[in-house]
Amino acid sequence: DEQFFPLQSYRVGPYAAGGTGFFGGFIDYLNLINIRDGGVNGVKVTWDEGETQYEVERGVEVYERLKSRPGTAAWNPLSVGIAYAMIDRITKDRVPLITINHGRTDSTDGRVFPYVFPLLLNPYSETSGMVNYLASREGGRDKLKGKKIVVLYHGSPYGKETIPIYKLLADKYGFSLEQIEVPHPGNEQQSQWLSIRRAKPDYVVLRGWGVMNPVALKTAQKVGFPADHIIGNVWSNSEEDVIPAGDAAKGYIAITTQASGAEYPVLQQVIKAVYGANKGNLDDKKRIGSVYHNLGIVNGILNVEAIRTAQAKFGKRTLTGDEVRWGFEHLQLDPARVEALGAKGLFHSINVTWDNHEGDGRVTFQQWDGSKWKVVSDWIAPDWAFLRPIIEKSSTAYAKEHGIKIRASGEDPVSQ
Amino acid sequence: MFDYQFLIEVLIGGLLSGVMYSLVAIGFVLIYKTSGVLNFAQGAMLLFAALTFVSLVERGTPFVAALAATLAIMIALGIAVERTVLRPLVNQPPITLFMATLGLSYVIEGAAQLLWGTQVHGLDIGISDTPFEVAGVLISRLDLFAAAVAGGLVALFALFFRYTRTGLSFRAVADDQFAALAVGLRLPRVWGAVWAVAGIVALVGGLLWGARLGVQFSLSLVVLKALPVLVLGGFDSIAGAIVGGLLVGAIEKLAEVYVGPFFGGGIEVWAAYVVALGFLLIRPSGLFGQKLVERV
Amino acid sequence: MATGAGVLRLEEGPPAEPIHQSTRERDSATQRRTARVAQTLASPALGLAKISLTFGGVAALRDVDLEVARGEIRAVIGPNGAGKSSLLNIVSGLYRPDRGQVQFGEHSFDQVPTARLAAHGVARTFQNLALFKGLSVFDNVQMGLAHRVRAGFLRQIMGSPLARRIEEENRAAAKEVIGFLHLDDVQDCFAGTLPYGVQKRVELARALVARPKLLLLDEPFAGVTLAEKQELSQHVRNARDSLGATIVLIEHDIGIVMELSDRVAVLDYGRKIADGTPDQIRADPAVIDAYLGVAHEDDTELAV
Amino acid sequence: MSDVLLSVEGLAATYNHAIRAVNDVSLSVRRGEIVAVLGANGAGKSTTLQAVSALLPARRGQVAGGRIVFDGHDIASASPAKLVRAGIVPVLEGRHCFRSLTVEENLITGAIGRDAKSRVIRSDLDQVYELFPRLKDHRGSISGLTSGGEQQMTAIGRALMSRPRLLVLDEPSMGLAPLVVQGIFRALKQLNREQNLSILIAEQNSRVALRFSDHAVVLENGRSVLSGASDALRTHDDIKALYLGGSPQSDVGEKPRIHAVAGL
Amino acid sequence: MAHLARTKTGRPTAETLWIGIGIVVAYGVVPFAGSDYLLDAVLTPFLVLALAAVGLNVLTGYAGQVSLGSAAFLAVGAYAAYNLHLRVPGLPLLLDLVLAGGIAAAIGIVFGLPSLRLRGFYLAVSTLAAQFFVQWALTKFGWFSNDNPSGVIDAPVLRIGSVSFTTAAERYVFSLTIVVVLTLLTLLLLRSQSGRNFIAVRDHEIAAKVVGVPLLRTKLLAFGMSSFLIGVAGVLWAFAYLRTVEPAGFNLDRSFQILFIIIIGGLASLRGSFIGAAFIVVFPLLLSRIGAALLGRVFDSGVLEMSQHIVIGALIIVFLIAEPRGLIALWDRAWSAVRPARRPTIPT
Ligand SMILES: Nc1ncnc2c1ncn2[C@@H]1O[C@H](COP(=O)(O)OP(=O)(O)OP(=O)(O)O)[C@@H](O)[C@H]1O
Ligand SMILES: Nc1ncnc2c1ncn2[C@@H]1O[C@H](COP(=O)(O)OP(=O)(O)OP(=O)(O)O)[C@@H](O)[C@H]1O
Ligand SMILES: [Mg+2]
Ligand SMILES: [Mg+2]
Repeated sequence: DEQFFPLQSYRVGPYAAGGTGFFGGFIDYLNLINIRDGGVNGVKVTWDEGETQYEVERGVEVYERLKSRPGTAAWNPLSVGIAYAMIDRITKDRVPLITINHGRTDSTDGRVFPYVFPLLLNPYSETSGMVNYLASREGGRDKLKGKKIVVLYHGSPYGKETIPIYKLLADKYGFSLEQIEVPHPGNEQQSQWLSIRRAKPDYVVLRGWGVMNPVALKTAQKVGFPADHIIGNVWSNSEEDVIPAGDAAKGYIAITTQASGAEYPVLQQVIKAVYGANKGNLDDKKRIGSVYHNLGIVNGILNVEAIRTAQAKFGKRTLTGDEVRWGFEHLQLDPARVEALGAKGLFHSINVTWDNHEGDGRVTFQQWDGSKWKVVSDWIAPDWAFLRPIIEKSSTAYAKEHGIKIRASGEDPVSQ
Repeated sequence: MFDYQFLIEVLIGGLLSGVMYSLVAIGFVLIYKTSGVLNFAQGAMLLFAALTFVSLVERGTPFVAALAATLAIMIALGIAVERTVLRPLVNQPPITLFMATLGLSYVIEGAAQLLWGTQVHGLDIGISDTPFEVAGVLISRLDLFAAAVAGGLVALFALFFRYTRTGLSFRAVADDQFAALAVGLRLPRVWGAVWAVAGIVALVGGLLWGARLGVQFSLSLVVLKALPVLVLGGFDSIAGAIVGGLLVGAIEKLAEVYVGPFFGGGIEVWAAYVVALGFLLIRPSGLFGQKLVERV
Repeated sequence: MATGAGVLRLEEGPPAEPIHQSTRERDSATQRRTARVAQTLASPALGLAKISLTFGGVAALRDVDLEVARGEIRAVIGPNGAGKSSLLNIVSGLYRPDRGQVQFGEHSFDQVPTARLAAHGVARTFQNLALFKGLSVFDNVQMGLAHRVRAGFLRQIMGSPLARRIEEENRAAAKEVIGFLHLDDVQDCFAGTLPYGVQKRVELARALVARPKLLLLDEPFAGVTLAEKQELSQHVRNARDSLGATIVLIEHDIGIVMELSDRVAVLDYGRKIADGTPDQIRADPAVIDAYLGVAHEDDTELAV
Repeated sequence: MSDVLLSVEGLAATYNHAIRAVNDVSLSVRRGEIVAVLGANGAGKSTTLQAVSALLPARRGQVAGGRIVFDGHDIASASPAKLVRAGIVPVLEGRHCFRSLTVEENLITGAIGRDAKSRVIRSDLDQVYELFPRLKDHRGSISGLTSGGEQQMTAIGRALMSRPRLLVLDEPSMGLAPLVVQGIFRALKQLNREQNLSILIAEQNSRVALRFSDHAVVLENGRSVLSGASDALRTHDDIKALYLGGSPQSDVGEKPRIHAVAGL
Repeated sequence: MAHLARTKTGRPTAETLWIGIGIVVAYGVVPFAGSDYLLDAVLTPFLVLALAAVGLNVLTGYAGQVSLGSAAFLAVGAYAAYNLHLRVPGLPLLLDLVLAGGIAAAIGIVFGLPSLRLRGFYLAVSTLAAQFFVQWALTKFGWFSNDNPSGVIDAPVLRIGSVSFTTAAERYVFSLTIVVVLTLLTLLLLRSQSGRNFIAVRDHEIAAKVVGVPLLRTKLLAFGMSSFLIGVAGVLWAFAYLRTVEPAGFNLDRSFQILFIIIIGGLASLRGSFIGAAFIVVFPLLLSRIGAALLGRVFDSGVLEMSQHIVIGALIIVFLIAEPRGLIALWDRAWSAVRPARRPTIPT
């Protein structure tokens, strides 16, 4: 028996660094499962890569090409655009779509999006986590009052997605807020940072992407803004974002759902079993344990554990997409289980349910010391209770627009 | 009250970013001047040069040796391009050549990444991007250095084109390749030389931009910043490249800071194009561009 | 003359001036000339008054007056750079004179509106080829009638009766001219690949197809073999005789000019230095000095 | 050393590997000789001349057969630049000036081709200006804006600046005033006599061409069908009829045919 | 439309015959024999890009105005159709399509105005203003995407009257029909006086003006027509192919891709647009399949992709050298070697 993962990877083009890291980590973990455990309960995991260059239509092409392969477990595109183009298709084909750390916020609502899983962190939770971190740095949420925060966002739909939620949080906590756009690709930010300098904010939140991140750090240095008051979001938190900035990045802080570093047991096993057998996916071994690589590893853990969960119910065999969905909807990894998986400290925990497809991931903050990331905070919980109604408002609107019936329970979404 | 200090800061910041655009634009101008074609591979060459250099350095080559090696490679590239692309396409319409440079950019980009990988590299060229303050205005050392380099290049090329016969033959080749052949100009040499020089300019631009952006794929996108510079200054004017660069930089930043807020920001991407367009309607071949010679 | 038969027939209404097909002998031609000249002052087909044109200091034309009578073949000759082409460019509105007026019939212009030129019945050829290289010869010729097509593009696509009728008419006209000018063999070839001489012929066809009232020819016979020159000049003459076209001709082949034209104006350094019948011009010492040289036949004496 | 400077044997040429423009052309130019190429429009004169100057590839044309020998060397694979340095200098049909360069700059480019010193250039320039006073007046004008005849003068002057040994002229008299034509031919004849300049010339103005040249070749449909001393050809009846315009009855409605000549 | 099938002499040509056969196969065989993958991921994008290329060819190939902003008009078409559908209840799909094309045409005309003054690369670079402005506006103003936080739009179900097109084959047939009809209409336009005017303006603007071609109208017609076609292609791209699109999908690369198609296929040749589109869609897929099959075990997908990049770039250069007039000329030459030469008529 085999369980198949079609991979819409991107190893070329502007986002190649992220793609090689993430898919490298994912494949490394799948390899580990096969080598170390002989598969998930004896079911081998297989995969096939299709290069997308991060382009939607190439992603769709790969989808159409690979979708009919038997035993497809789940899709993991790591691209908002591709994910969007797939929502209708995977819903029709009844295979889960995993958008770890990215994707539509409202797809958290499993009642409306039964097959979409923005695992660990959606953009709103990320925003809330950020603000909670700043509050903790200031010594409490009440201390945010009167503070000034600038959000510097990438001029794309991704960048703009959190504009309203930042506004809500600003109103709620009473900090003043300015949101400034950096046009794509973001290789010039002189005017934005001059405006920031004039605004004299306490913090700058960097909601960047690709080349925008190092340029932001460099330009911040040019206008004399301290790096340790710049907080990067989840797509501004990798080594690739800071290394090009050189010294300017020293002290920069970024959010993450998974710590970096190779000291975690699971990574050590990957190094030994996979790289030892010369089956490692990364060309450059120095990148083992980097942010994107670890995200790939965590993504691998979540996918494999979802299969394991589903196998417990449906039997140790090749599962259908719907059965894997069931597995994801019951994916409960508490800290103890995470530790058993050798990932204690790598990520905190997850508890996905049929209606909460994010699974309430916690975030932590890491600081760049010039050569590596160091965790500088506890695992912080976003304000889920505050966010849930907002998400539901959006998802029910979507359901109405598209004529989707809202699920009332975790049963098979189609048979209802 | 209007904040003049800030205005000046924005203006200077804009002018200095503009110089960085000029660095890229010069490469375009050189090639346009000798073949009448917009070389879309300039961005790829920039990436290739910077990537080669940084990879050599990371593999332990001393700075100067890496620089020399990259220089040699860029010259070889220029000559190779002449052999394989330009020579067979002599006397073809500009759009055909334009397309060929697009194909070329595929080849160069692919080769660069294949050779050196897709990782993101930091690049330290020994000039820090830290600011110092002059009358309350922060100025970065790297910017100043870039300005000096751009100025130097422009002066060099301008003198070259004005006072040497090679300059004259460059212009002749761009005008009419068929006639150039007929009078015995050695097109292969002219093109080989120019592409090699464009390669060197790409290296200079690549290093300076790489120091700011990091050496990564996005480096090839800086060409988009150079295009409005070209139309504003004139495709075939070296001086235009620098004046255009300054103008574009200033326009962009002032527009973003003072006009942007009315649109919700982010207008930088097109502001320069729109201004350049408005300007072109008055002078259809840019500030310093050669006017179209056409009579019946 | 035997060749008359092969040239454009008249299809449209009567020409502006009665034509005496029968009187072909030289004397009667001279008579006609005088008659035309007399008529000039009454209503010239084209009048240029005090035209001056400079290009950044270089005076291309200075105070040039020129009158062209209806139905006349009017040659303009002069040394290279004398301003002949510039004159035509002014008449076709491509240059705007610094001073002076251009008069077509009763219309008078500071600058002639080029876009309406064809509609006014003016056609021209160019000194350096100005064909549409990417169109077939047939289509090039048909382009001479572009101004006639008034149907909007939707009607053209849908083939409305009006659009179709015009298209058919234009095709027929083009076909006819192509037949007369012996371009049938090449009518489907791209114009750009043809030999120089043939391209010149296509240009003439493009100008003739519109049956212009005023035809401006800028060195139409350059690069054409001698025999063909004779033939083409017949066509030019017949454009006048059968269509009643008025023709302004610039040409350096002085033999042709003298044979073909009713009156000749001579420009030198932008000034008109002589104006008169071919015989007068041939004898004018100023013209000989500036332009013709001693041997004005083609048999240039080369033995020095 | 043979006294044949250029010989073309059985030349065949195509465009785009498809359209055959020249089938079988043979001609030769001796040192110090002037050879005229005559033929109707489309006979293949320009193609032949461009083949001699190695310019066909730039127009996507190819030499498909035959040999071209210059000064004892087969020049089939030589580059145009090399040929110019060897002394074959073309004046192209349709002028082809560098439009945006001034007249004087155009002339100077002719000298760059042979890597001349500036002093030599100066004196050569003066000679060209002497031949074409009109150009002197317009030395600073953008050549693309000058009159047709001025451009033609510029093109010829530019070629002379290269100090050719074999000047290849494609319709040099086109668009030039009679006086200027006389002047040019006189000057070329003089160069021919004094400096032993050889000339290959295609010319529609056959009377002038036959008077001017020592030898002539007649092309028809891409073949050389007749050749001989110009004096002899001048009195040849068919040549008279077709190229000198002397025939009284020829129906101009018919396209000129030269089969009768070919049969001779 | 009967006059389409005839040449000047009134006889149907071999070419018409081939087109006829092609259409019969495209309708009669492909939808039944093709797999979903072939229909959805290869043929539909091929058709849509071919239509866009036909549009750009009208402007660049025929009328000689180089544009680098085609993707902008794709985007305008897509977003216009989406908004019309959303905001005008009950609007029939075909009308929606035409209106969206019309809006693209209107915007195209606005951005075409500079063409009256600008030439060559100056104009080309100026069209980038359209490219960046449109993309910016679509991202900036949430209204265009019905305030979707990600700027993404979802396509409605394609429905004409009571017939709906939901399967891959149905969507393919829908696209095919639109593309065929519009291509034929374009062909008619190009064979009419307007088509000749385009070429005249391209080849010699002054001469065109002298013979009475209305320059302003002709250029704007070219911009309008071209943007209309590209706009409709944009609708198909969004509604029939991807079914959800974001503004980032219409970036400069897409514009270049379309320009690529027409130059590689052959400027001023509609057949060339199709051949070029086939090349650009199919060839990379083929290459990556072959690469993966042969070398997939040895190299990772990144290396393969990069090598493909190089191969495609090199091929483009090789093709241009072999025949600067594009694949279609290469094809015609090969064809005429087999069959006796045809004289060129108006190139299509
Ligand atoms: N670039 C080209 N592509 C295709 N065919 C061409 C090309 N140039 C010339 N030809 C063809 O080659 C043949 C010979 O042309 P060529 O120009 O050599 O004639 P020519 O004798 O110089 O005529 P002319 O006296 O009119 O200048 C003609 O049939 C012409 O159509
Ligand atoms: N657009 C222009 N810009 C600058 N100078 C011009 C322009 N047009 C013409 N001239 C100049 O005006 C003068 C007259 O040129 P024109 O072309 O009218 O001469 P021409 O009589 O036709 O000569 P040819 O017999 O050589 O064709 C020339 O000296 C030319 O350089
Ligand atoms: Mg003239
Ligand atoms: Mg010729």
